[in-house]
Amino acid sequence: MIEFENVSMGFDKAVLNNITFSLPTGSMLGLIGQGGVGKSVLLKLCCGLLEPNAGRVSLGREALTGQSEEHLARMRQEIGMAFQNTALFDFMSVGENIAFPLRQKGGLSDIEIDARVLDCLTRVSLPTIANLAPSALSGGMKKRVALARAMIHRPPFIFCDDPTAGLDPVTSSRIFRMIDEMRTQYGSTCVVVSHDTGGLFKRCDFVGLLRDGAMAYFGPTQDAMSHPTVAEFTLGKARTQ
Amino acid sequence: MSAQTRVFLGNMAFVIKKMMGRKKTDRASRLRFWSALNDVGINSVFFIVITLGFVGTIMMLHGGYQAARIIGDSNLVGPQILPLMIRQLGPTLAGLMVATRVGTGMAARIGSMVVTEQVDALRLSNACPVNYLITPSWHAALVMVPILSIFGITAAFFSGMLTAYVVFETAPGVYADWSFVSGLDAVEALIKSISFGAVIPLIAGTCGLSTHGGSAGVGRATTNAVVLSSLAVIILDFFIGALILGLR
Amino acid sequence: MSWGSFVRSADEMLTLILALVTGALGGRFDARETWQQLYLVGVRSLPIVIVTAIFAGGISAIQVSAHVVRFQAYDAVGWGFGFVVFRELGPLLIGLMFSGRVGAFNAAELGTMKVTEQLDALRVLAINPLNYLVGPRIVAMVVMMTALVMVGNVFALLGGMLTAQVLVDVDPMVFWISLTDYVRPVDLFNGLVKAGLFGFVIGLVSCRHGLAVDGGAPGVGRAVNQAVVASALGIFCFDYLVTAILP
Amino acid sequence: MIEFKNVSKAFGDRQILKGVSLTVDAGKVLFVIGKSGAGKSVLTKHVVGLVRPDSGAVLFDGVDVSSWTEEQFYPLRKRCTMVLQHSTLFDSMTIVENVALPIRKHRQLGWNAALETATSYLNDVGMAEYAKRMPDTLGDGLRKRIAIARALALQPQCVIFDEPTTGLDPQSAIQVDGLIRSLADRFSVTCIVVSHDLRSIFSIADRVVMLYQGQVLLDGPADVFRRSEHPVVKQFMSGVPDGPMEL
Repeated sequence: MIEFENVSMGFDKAVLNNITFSLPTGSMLGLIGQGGVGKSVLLKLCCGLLEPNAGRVSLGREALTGQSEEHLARMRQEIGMAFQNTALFDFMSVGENIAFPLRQKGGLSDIEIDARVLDCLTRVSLPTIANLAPSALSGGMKKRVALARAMIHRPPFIFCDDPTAGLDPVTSSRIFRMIDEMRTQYGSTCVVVSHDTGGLFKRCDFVGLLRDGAMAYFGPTQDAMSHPTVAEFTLGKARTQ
Repeated sequence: MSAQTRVFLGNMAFVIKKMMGRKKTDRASRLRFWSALNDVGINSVFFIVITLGFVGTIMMLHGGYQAARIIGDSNLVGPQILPLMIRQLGPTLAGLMVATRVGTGMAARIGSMVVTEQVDALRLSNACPVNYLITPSWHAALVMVPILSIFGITAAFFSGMLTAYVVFETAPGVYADWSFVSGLDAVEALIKSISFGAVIPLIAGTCGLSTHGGSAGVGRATTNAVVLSSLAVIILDFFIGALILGLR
Repeated sequence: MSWGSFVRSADEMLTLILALVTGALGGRFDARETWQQLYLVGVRSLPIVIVTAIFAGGISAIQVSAHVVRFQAYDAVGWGFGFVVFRELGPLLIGLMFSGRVGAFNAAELGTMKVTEQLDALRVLAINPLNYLVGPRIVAMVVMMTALVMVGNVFALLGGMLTAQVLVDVDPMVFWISLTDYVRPVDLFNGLVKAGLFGFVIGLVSCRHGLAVDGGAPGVGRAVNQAVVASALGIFCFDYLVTAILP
Repeated sequence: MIEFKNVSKAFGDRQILKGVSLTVDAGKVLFVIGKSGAGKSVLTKHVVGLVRPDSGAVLFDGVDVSSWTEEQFYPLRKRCTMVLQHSTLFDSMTIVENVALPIRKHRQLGWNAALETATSYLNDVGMAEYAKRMPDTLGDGLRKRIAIARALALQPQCVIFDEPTTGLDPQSAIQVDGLIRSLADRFSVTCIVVSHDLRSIFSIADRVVMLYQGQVLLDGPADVFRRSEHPVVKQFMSGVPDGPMEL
């Protein structure tokens, strides 16, 4: 379960205003909204990379807000995040990148880690690239490696920031399917930010629409399309099928 | 004080606090230290030897021409410039070169990791960015800047000797007259280079971590790193020099 | 730096100089941009140059004083100081700081324009980036570096006099007389020639590294790093040449 | 007007184009589509000389430009310009200065006259109220429209648009589409649009070319694509994950 209680956040000016929602365990939230509306900020609040100015964020039974750095560190072992521009460590090979969260966590032998890395790479259909440098990959491949790194430790909470940005419709739909498969298998609670409403709505259980710093809509996907605010946002963006 | 300065100072306090804190040493952290030693030390040696080599020659040329003009004897120049090389030009210019090469390198690397969210990814994987990215270079610079200064002074010494011999026909034995070099000069050099080694990675790392705003931000951070750390070297040089002069 | 990359960068640098010379001879440098750069370069570096100059003056006074105290030759402080600062340490330290402030900024700015495709945008608008961006910058750096070293000399003198009086009790008048007695105009001139050349090296090197950026934000940082390192090498190299050729 | 003859291009060991032949008709809107990394941008950048072919020829009004020097391309770029993918406004200038730059450089107008002309171009894209703002304070959709105004300030015969609607919210995307269509209809400007936005394709394209595995897979009006039985085209048009299209 992911819970936001009256969360407000801003830097020079307010970005998020009094956001409240709760996402049940094991479900997937598709977060949409215009550029610069604060979707990425919301994701960073979810994994404790930012502290809200007011309100409370909790993951599972534990509050994320107001915790010590040591406690946050422990909680983050239950979080996987695929960043917007992939954030792959460019001084490590692809394989080391994916293994990094496991190594930091400790407790597994090198052989076990290698097996897990290979398994993860196979899931994202890239079984042969463990020894390449991230800079040698295309945009779509990097996105998939970032997914693999986010999921290697089978986290109960998964956050994906625009995993299909700038990709063509076919590659996008493949990436959405990978996310869906993995979170179903691990039973993870998942939040995905995307502009690609068509691909996203096929996979998510809940839809959240951010507008002017507030949650303009939050509810099950099947009701979303009939909701006037969501329909207005996605109007003209529905793909021809 | 501008908001930016406040953020920068806050970050620096955070970096110092993290660096002073207890941390585990394992195989990976030792590896990072070795690679930092390699980066700060081995990769800078060539650069410092070349630049300080030029400095030795330039000093000898200046000194020689002046001495020939005023006293008519350039044989006295060697003993006069040796203490200057040891206590002043060697450590300071080596420090400036480390600020230039290592300082900007660190700021560039860390800054680009910040804007590409790699630092966030480190934090999410439970690795402290300060311990991971700055501490190894800090330790390495503490060890390496004095050693690099020695290399630099040696290079300046020999290039000066060569210049003295070729241009002014001063015998190497006459040039290498250590009678004016005192223990205090060596102490001054050591204090200077250790303090340069301590501040350069600190400033450069903080500049890197304070980066914001894409490619332009990385450029800004790198520029700030070289300006601030060079300035720190010059200011420290002034105060340490004044302190030691008071002791003479 | 490997041998291959050295040859390549030397080759690029020569091509750049050739293109700039043809642009300059054809009067194709953008006048508006040149004025703007002159203003920006001057403003951007004035504070740092003044601070550096004051401390460089102080440092020189301290180091000269250490000798002077030994020989009790207080009337030579001004001479030693003026010679060291005007000919050598002034242009050198100001040059290194100028390279850090303006050269690094310039490499970063051009590099950012390269990775964000703004240079390509200029090209598709049929505007030659060399004449529009690079030429004016190099002109501005040569002119401003020379001007700033003149300003710097004044402040270094102030810093030196003050330090000499406070630390070794040399009267500013004694300082000034020994300075004007022994330091020749040619020493000042020598320093200004160095300054102009340093400005040219910094401008050329920083533009070349800015234009050669590759690979996003990390590339910009790397380019700045390479630009300041190469500028430092260039500065020392020209320092040596001027010292050897103009005694 | 523009013709590609058997154009091949590789970057390192990645062969992007493997012999593309294509003729672009004057005054029409041509879409180049394909999956990410199919070489759409690379192909169009050949026209303005940002990329040179490894083999084959690019003809502009019947003249082979593939071996021209950078200098030779500058006159051509005044006739045929490009709106790059990320808008690439010059971020040190205000909006109106951005648009005024090509006017000042190419139409022998003074700075004030250029600013006036620029404002009229901003009016055409409905952006006059933002004239004094800096580019980084605007959203992607607005930046795209300014980039288009800046390209039009050259009064070109041909404009290449690189992913003009990617990352835009639906409303902005529709406005940009309308701008492109009106260019072709009102001023008979040849428009080449690189895109994978299916909605734009069906609303404004006169003709569509699909690149796949470095070659032209299908060429024709949008309707041909809607009806095509080719499995790869079908998968692309429907955007489903399973199908023959390579990963």
